[in-house]
Amino acid sequence: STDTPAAEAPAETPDPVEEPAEGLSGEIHVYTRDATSGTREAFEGGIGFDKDEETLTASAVETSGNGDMASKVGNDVNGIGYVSLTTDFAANNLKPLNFEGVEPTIENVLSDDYSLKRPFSYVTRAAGDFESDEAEALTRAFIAFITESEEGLSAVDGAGGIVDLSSAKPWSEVAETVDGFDPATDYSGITLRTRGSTSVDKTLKAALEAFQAEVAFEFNMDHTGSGDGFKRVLGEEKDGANAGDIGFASRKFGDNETVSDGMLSGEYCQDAVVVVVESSNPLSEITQQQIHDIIVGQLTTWEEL
Amino acid sequence: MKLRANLDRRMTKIEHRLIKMTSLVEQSITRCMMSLKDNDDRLAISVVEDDRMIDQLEMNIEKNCVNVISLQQPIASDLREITAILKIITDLERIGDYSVNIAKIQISLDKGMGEETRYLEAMGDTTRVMLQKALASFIEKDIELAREAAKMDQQVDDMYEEYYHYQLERLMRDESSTEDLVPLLFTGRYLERVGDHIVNICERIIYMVEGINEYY
Amino acid sequence: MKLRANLDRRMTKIEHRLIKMTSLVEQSITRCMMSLKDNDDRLAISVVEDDRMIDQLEMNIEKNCVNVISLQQPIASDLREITAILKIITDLERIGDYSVNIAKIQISLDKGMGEETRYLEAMGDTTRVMLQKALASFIEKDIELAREAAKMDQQVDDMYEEYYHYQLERLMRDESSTEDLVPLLFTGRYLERVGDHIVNICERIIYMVEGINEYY
Amino acid sequence: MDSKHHLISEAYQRRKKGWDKFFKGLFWLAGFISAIFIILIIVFIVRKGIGPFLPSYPGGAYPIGKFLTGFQWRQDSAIYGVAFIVINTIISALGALLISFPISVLTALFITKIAPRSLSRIMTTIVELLAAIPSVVYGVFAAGVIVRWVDSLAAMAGFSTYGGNSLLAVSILLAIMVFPTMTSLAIVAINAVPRELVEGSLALGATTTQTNFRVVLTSAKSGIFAGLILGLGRAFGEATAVSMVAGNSMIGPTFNPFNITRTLTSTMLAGLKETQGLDYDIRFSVGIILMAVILVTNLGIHFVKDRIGRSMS
Amino acid sequence: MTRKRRIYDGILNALTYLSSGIAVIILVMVLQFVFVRGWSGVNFDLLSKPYWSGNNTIEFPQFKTGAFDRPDHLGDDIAFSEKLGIGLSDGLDAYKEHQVVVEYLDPESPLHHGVVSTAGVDLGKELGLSEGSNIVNLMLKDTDDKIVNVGAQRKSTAEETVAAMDNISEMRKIYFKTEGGGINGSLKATLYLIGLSLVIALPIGIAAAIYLNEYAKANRVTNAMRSSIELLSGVPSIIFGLMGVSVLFPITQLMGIHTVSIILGALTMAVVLLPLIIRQTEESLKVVPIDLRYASLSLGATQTQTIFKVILPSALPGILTATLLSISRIIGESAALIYTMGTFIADRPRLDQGATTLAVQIWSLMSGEQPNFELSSTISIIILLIVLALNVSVKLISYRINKKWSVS
Amino acid sequence: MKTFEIKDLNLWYGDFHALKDIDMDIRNNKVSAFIGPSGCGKSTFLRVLNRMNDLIDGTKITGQVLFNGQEIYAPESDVVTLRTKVGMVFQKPNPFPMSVYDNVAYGLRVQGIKNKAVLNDTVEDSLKKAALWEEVKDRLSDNALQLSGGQQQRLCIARAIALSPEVILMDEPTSALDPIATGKIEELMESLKKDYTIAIVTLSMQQAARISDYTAFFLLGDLIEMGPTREVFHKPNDKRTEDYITGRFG
Amino acid sequence: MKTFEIKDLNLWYGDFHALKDIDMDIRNNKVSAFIGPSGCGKSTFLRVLNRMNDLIDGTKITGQVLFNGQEIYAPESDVVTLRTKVGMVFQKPNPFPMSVYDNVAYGLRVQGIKNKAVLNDTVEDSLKKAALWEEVKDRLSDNALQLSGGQQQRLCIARAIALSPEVILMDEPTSALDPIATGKIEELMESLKKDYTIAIVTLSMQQAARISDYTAFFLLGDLIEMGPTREVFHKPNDKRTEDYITGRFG
Ligand SMILES: Nc1ncnc2c1ncn2[C@@H]1O[C@H](COP(=O)(O)OP(=O)(O)OP(=O)(O)O)[C@@H](O)[C@H]1O
Ligand SMILES: Nc1ncnc2c1ncn2[C@@H]1O[C@H](COP(=O)(O)OP(=O)(O)OP(=O)(O)O)[C@@H](O)[C@H]1O
Ligand SMILES: [Mg+2]
Ligand SMILES: [Mg+2]
Ligand SMILES: O=P([O-])([O-])[O-]
Repeated sequence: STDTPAAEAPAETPDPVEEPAEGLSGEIHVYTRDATSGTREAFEGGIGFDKDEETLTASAVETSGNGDMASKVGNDVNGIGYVSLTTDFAANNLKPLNFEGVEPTIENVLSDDYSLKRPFSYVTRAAGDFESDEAEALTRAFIAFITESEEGLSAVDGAGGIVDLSSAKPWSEVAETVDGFDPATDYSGITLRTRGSTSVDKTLKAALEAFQAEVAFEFNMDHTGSGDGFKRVLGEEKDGANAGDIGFASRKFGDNETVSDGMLSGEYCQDAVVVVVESSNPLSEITQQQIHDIIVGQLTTWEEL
Repeated sequence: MKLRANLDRRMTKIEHRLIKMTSLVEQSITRCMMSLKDNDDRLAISVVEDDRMIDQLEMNIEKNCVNVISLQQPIASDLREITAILKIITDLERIGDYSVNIAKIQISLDKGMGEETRYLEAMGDTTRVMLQKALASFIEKDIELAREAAKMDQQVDDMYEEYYHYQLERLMRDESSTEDLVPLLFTGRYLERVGDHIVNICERIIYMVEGINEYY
Repeated sequence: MKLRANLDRRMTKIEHRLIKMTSLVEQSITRCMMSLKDNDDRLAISVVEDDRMIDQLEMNIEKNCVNVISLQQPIASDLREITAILKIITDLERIGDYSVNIAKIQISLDKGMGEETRYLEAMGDTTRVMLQKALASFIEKDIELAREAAKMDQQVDDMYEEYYHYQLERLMRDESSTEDLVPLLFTGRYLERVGDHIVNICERIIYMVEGINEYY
Repeated sequence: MDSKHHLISEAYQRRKKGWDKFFKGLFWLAGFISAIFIILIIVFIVRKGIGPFLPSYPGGAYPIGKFLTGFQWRQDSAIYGVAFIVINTIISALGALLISFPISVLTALFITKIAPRSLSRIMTTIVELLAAIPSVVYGVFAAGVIVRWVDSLAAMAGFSTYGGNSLLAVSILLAIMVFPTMTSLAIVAINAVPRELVEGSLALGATTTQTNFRVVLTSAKSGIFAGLILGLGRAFGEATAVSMVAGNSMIGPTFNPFNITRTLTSTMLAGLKETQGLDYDIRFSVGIILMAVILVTNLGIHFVKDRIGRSMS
Repeated sequence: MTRKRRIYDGILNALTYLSSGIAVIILVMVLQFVFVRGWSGVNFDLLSKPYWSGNNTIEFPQFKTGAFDRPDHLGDDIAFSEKLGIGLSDGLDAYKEHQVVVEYLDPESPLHHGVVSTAGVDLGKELGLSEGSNIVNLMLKDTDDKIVNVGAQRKSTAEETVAAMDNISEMRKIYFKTEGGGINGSLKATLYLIGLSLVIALPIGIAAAIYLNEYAKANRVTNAMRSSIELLSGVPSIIFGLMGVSVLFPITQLMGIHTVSIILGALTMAVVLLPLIIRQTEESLKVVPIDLRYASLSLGATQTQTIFKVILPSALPGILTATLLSISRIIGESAALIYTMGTFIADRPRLDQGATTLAVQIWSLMSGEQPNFELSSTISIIILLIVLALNVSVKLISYRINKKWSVS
Repeated sequence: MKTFEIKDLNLWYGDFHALKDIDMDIRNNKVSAFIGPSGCGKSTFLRVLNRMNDLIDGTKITGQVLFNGQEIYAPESDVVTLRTKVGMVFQKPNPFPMSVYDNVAYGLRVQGIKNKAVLNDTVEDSLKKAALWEEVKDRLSDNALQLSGGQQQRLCIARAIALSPEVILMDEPTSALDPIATGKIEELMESLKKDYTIAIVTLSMQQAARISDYTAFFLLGDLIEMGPTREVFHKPNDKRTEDYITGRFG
Repeated sequence: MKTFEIKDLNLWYGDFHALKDIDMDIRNNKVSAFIGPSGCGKSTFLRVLNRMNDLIDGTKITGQVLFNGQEIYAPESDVVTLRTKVGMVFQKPNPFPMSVYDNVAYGLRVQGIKNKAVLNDTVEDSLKKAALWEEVKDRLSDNALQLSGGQQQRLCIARAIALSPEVILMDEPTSALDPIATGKIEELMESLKKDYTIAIVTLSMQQAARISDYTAFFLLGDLIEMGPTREVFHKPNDKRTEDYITGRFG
């Protein structure tokens, strides 16, 4: 072949060949996340998919992360998938669909109009189980930073997280309330290790960086999925090679995840899960029933939609 | 490594020529003795003339032997055979020469042999037998035959001794013509020498087969 | 490839022995002629006895030559020299034998030579000169000398012819004793043969140097 | 004879022998360490990989029969059937070789025998460069370019693809990735063909091309097959790049080249998300299967090679 | 030669040309792919720049606005604040997130004279805004005494930010990020990994090769050893990754390292490299003629002397090749390292902590939230350049060695 | 009578003048041996005769090489055809890694001959001529590399014979063989010269002496002398030849 | 008089009986040549003499090998020392890829001799004995591999000589060399036998004939006969020897 698609970035330029006319036809390609994904759990919960009764369509493509999902769906005219609201739709050639007639926006999420949402939860190691007291204090301080401080909340907000900024206080005030944290201490040798959900990546990174602007320290983000959030902090793997100080999940922690053992736990923001299709897809709306049927494999072609 | 086929071919050729040469020499002796006996000058002349063939054969065989040595690098039995042959042909050639000498004597004789016939004939016969045995021993690589032949030389020597004195006596008695007696004396001497040369040949054959020198 | 050092060493040894043998043979001739002239039986006996040395040298040289052929695989000039030597030594040995024969004749003679001295001495001297020239030509690889020597044989032959008739006449005249005349006749014959053998030697030397056969 | 033996000291001799023993031990130890790893790997992976099938496994044993013969891989429903993955893996690897093998061999032939020297040097460098490109780069390339080719191809053929993520994309990717390996081994093998053989053929009135195809390739076949085996190994074992375009289907086997697929390695890499539990341990089981597949196919190729070798001779 | 033969030959030849052509096309496409996306990013800074931006907050104890003229050379897309003497533009960071980039800062600008307000050792030190930085959040009081926050975090454009600046009455603080997106850390980590892996693998590998080639008797134990090592070379790297975290991690734990680390990566890579080094070394040991060994032994040398004095020097080119091949292998490896060194890009890699090599950084970038083709491609180009340099140096060195010690 | 007539041949490898003004005739159904010290150009000369030197870059040739009266270096001359008429056997036995049968059939097959009967006949015939038939007739489908060195070399000769060449060139054909195998090859050559013209390069003077009819002595690219082997080994015309063959050289 | 006395020697490679009941004496300051067809055990026997076969797995030896009256296979016998006294030269010239000087000095150095003067003297002396000094005295620091094949082989001999061995074993030392280089080596051997006992394996009967004082003929692991070379080549005692040397074999 002599035409050079190599020259084109898939993420930037939609394939001109596949100009879908009115009423896309053909098979629907379902993209999903791996079984431990918090996004998947939130999504499946939100569309009324009963994990114990129903099974996902066998022809679904399993993607390895939020980014992978975004880029894959963005490359497949027939694809349908779901991503975090924080995702850059345009860059990935994606079109977010209105769910049950509601547009996925921060406002709609905050106002509870948009129902396909989930919290970003965190849990820290148990008190006294940190590598050092400084690490423990720093962890407290960071949690305070992203949950209470104006700086932290706006960083999360800036990165697409849905937060309520109204009750935020300046970091300088918040800092004083944190147990054991002393701004005069040198934390620059401490590494804060965050683990768990990949969906929190973006908001968390913004928050960590913003926190670095307030307190000099190091961080290490090794995120593989919500399932690991608890495990690597309080679970079996808490002393393993990938142990962390704070674990995150893009959902509520489950019953078997005893977050009460942790020093701190809670939620730092909300996120919406957005059903997406490739940008040239004429579809712009989807109902819970439709997406449910697609997911379980009852609806397999666009024509049927 | 020898190129056997080639070497064998050349060796066989040489052997055949040697056998041919030997029988030519034997014929030479027979014929010169016969010419002497029958006072047959024409036969004697043929002996002299045929000696050219013997000489050429000698040269030919010698050349072939040298070629084999230089081109085939024979060793062990092959080399022994070649060197033996190289020597044998000189002896054969000498025997041929003696036949010629005898034939020439016959030609120079005014009349045929007289009394000496029995001596010379006996000597001639003995040497012929010796030569035949030597030839057979060469062909058969049978050193016993060679030894027998070599031992027969004693008879020839004895006969010559006898003949010499007999002839000397005749000379002294001045029987018949001295011109004839002296050549005939030489004839005896020649035959004796022929015997010696055949002994040489036998020694060579023994050496060729056994790798050791025996002297008779 | 030849192992030159070794081959050269062995060749030189052979050459030295050959020279030694030649001078022994020359001595033999000289001494037998002298013994004849001086009627010196003791000298003659020494000639007969010393012939053993010549014979042994011949065997030794021959063995050495065969060894060189089998162990050093000589070719070209080396091989020509070896084969030439192999032939030369038979001739030398024969010359030695003739000297012995002459010496034996001297011993057998009742009294010394008579008139024939001039003939025989001349012949003896000529053959000695021939042999000396032949030796020189071998040492110098000078074929002109060899040719000269070979040509001198004609003189010997002529002298013999003359001598033969002279002696035959004496025999017929029944001068002195036949017992002595006949052996002395043989002596002439022997010297003539010595000349022939020297011619052979010269031919070999020419062959050795030139690689071609010339016949005289 | 002036002997040097008096200069040789006894003490030195003893010391020399002492060192000899010491180093021998050291070398042995290194050999032992190197050899023991495979055993460690096997023991550990087998131990971990067998674990899920043992009754003692926390949460109950996973039926090994189902694992080995299953045609579904669904973490969400805890169904782990590896049979179709094995088939898919083999199909994709063989597909890769089908594309790559002839091209590699012909390229190697071109480089060694046909191209002028300067061009052949350039080509060699190109092959070496291709060999040195990290697999992630190929992955990036595949995710960016190959998928689009496949997609267009599928469109022409009237199929729709998952954005090009497909069996075919995996095969093409692997074909590209094994190409330099196989080519350079083929080059080595062809270069090792004695010059005498080439001259022998030319001297019999064969043309250069006949010589190349009839003698050079035949003589180099064992080296070429070694390259094939190595390439196959790489095709089976490649993980990061493959997982970028495989699509990780949950069922199979897939025979449609435009359909998504799942390979053993992509399965293992997908398990990266996990650090504990059945999902984690089962990738050791997949690891065992992967090793077994590699082993069996190697043996298979050896067998085929022997057969070909014999029928050729 | 018949016509038929000629045509047939021609077809076969054409096939080889075609195949080679395909190889060239593939390389060209791969190169084009990475170059088109990555070439613009290639520069020396990249090698020295960290991946993560520095995050700083500065305050301005004595703050005075001034009056600055917009310099002529500033492009139209740059907004200029006449009060603060700063030119800003809109940009994208390594994650394709919006940035407000400082393009120009007047030498006299008051923004040069800030002090660090980040808690830590640098607290209170002088630090000014610098060109290339990204203003994440700028807090100021406007002329209405209202607190205003502008900057990238607030999704303000450069235009909006400048507007706020020009309306300033009091500067509170600026949170800015220095430039990031570099590969300095990964480059260092790669070098550390190469060094450490080789330090571990080369001696063991060479010694093992010596054992197998020089000492091992042909018995079952040796055969087992040999096939073990042979087998090891057929193990896919992903399995090595598993092995690393399961078999070797306990070893690093003994050293007091409880996370994935460069050491763990190096140990794993050492195992990966062992068969390669052993094979390559053995290859070059085999080429050393057996006669040389005999010669040495027959001169009364011990085997050890023979090995060190004769065999190893002769095998040196092969060992060098093994080393360079190993380096290439390390540079290209990803699967095994993802498991053993993690995927977190560390700017100041330490042996006892996780880090990414260049290849893993690509993987990390590609499998992150937003695949970053550009930076990945740039890193790919750099990897290719390194590989090319290695390739050339191997050739040069072996050419040199061959020229000097050619055994023919 | 003359299979090859070489006139005023010069050959350069780049700047190196490897063959100088060679004039030589190679006679029909004779064995011609080329001797001389290492590097004197024997092999080069041999390879001139079937244009094997064409394969080496930078070779330049001037002069005439007539094969049956035809100039083989003429532009219209077809090298492939030439090589079917001028067979070659090399120093190291170089059978192809195929079956014995395929080795012998190779030359015919590349000529496009596929007829099974013809192939079978030729293979048998060639192997017989190469004195190998008895030893391999039950192993025709074995890999040729399983044969012993001497057998391999005879196979290579059979392979050359299969094309019914007029000339067989041999470059040190026995130098890799032991004395017994050498003996067999020499005998084979002896028997082949009935039907073929043979030119052989050999380092062993003895071998040249044993097997050849004509011997040519080369020195530093010059043809010093050529003549009947008997004469060359008996009484060479040139001092240098004499020195070389008697080991006085160097 | 006898450097080596070998009594009832048997050697097995695994199950293969390579040397059978060998009795042999190797005499002082003589050249003993071992001849026989390929695979008859010549090299094996040679390597028995400096225990080079120790290096081969699965070799079993019975019988006695006395070197100057000492059993070399006795447990207390020191093989390293033995090898300094019994030097060896191989078929292919195998200089170490080091300088000429280092090659010759190697043997001494591995014995721990570092004295520069001693080394210098020995190097010069050995090279002189090996008839190489004149050719290399200005190139002592050149790589030995730059020497010609014949020079390399002489260098290997010099290297062996440097240790002042009593015996020099040579396994086909000229089979990789051209005739001229061979001639030089043979002459060297000739001159060395004054000082050393030499045992040589050769495939060339002519060579054995030319250079050796004693010749031993091996066949299938048996020592068929050993005797003065002259006799062996003139009139071998055994028919098999005769057949072999005259080419009637096989
Ligand atoms: N391809 C080549 N390029 C340059 N020079 C060459 C080439 N082939 C041979 N020569 C040189 O040409 C000369 C003759 O070489 P050739 O191979 O013909 O020698 P030879 O007589 O066959 O020697 P040998 O007995 O060693 O085989 C030698 O000096 C050699 O170095
Ligand atoms: N390491 C070994 N293992 C098994 N058999 C061996 C070994 N080395 C040699 N042999 C066998 O022992 C026999 C004698 O071998 P050796 O090398 O001594 O023969 P040779 O007479 O030197 O032959 P050549 O002339 O070919 O060098 C041969 O049959 C050979 O196959
Ligand atoms: Mg040659
Ligand atoms: Mg041997
Ligand atoms: O879907 P996640 O678990 O990666 O947030």
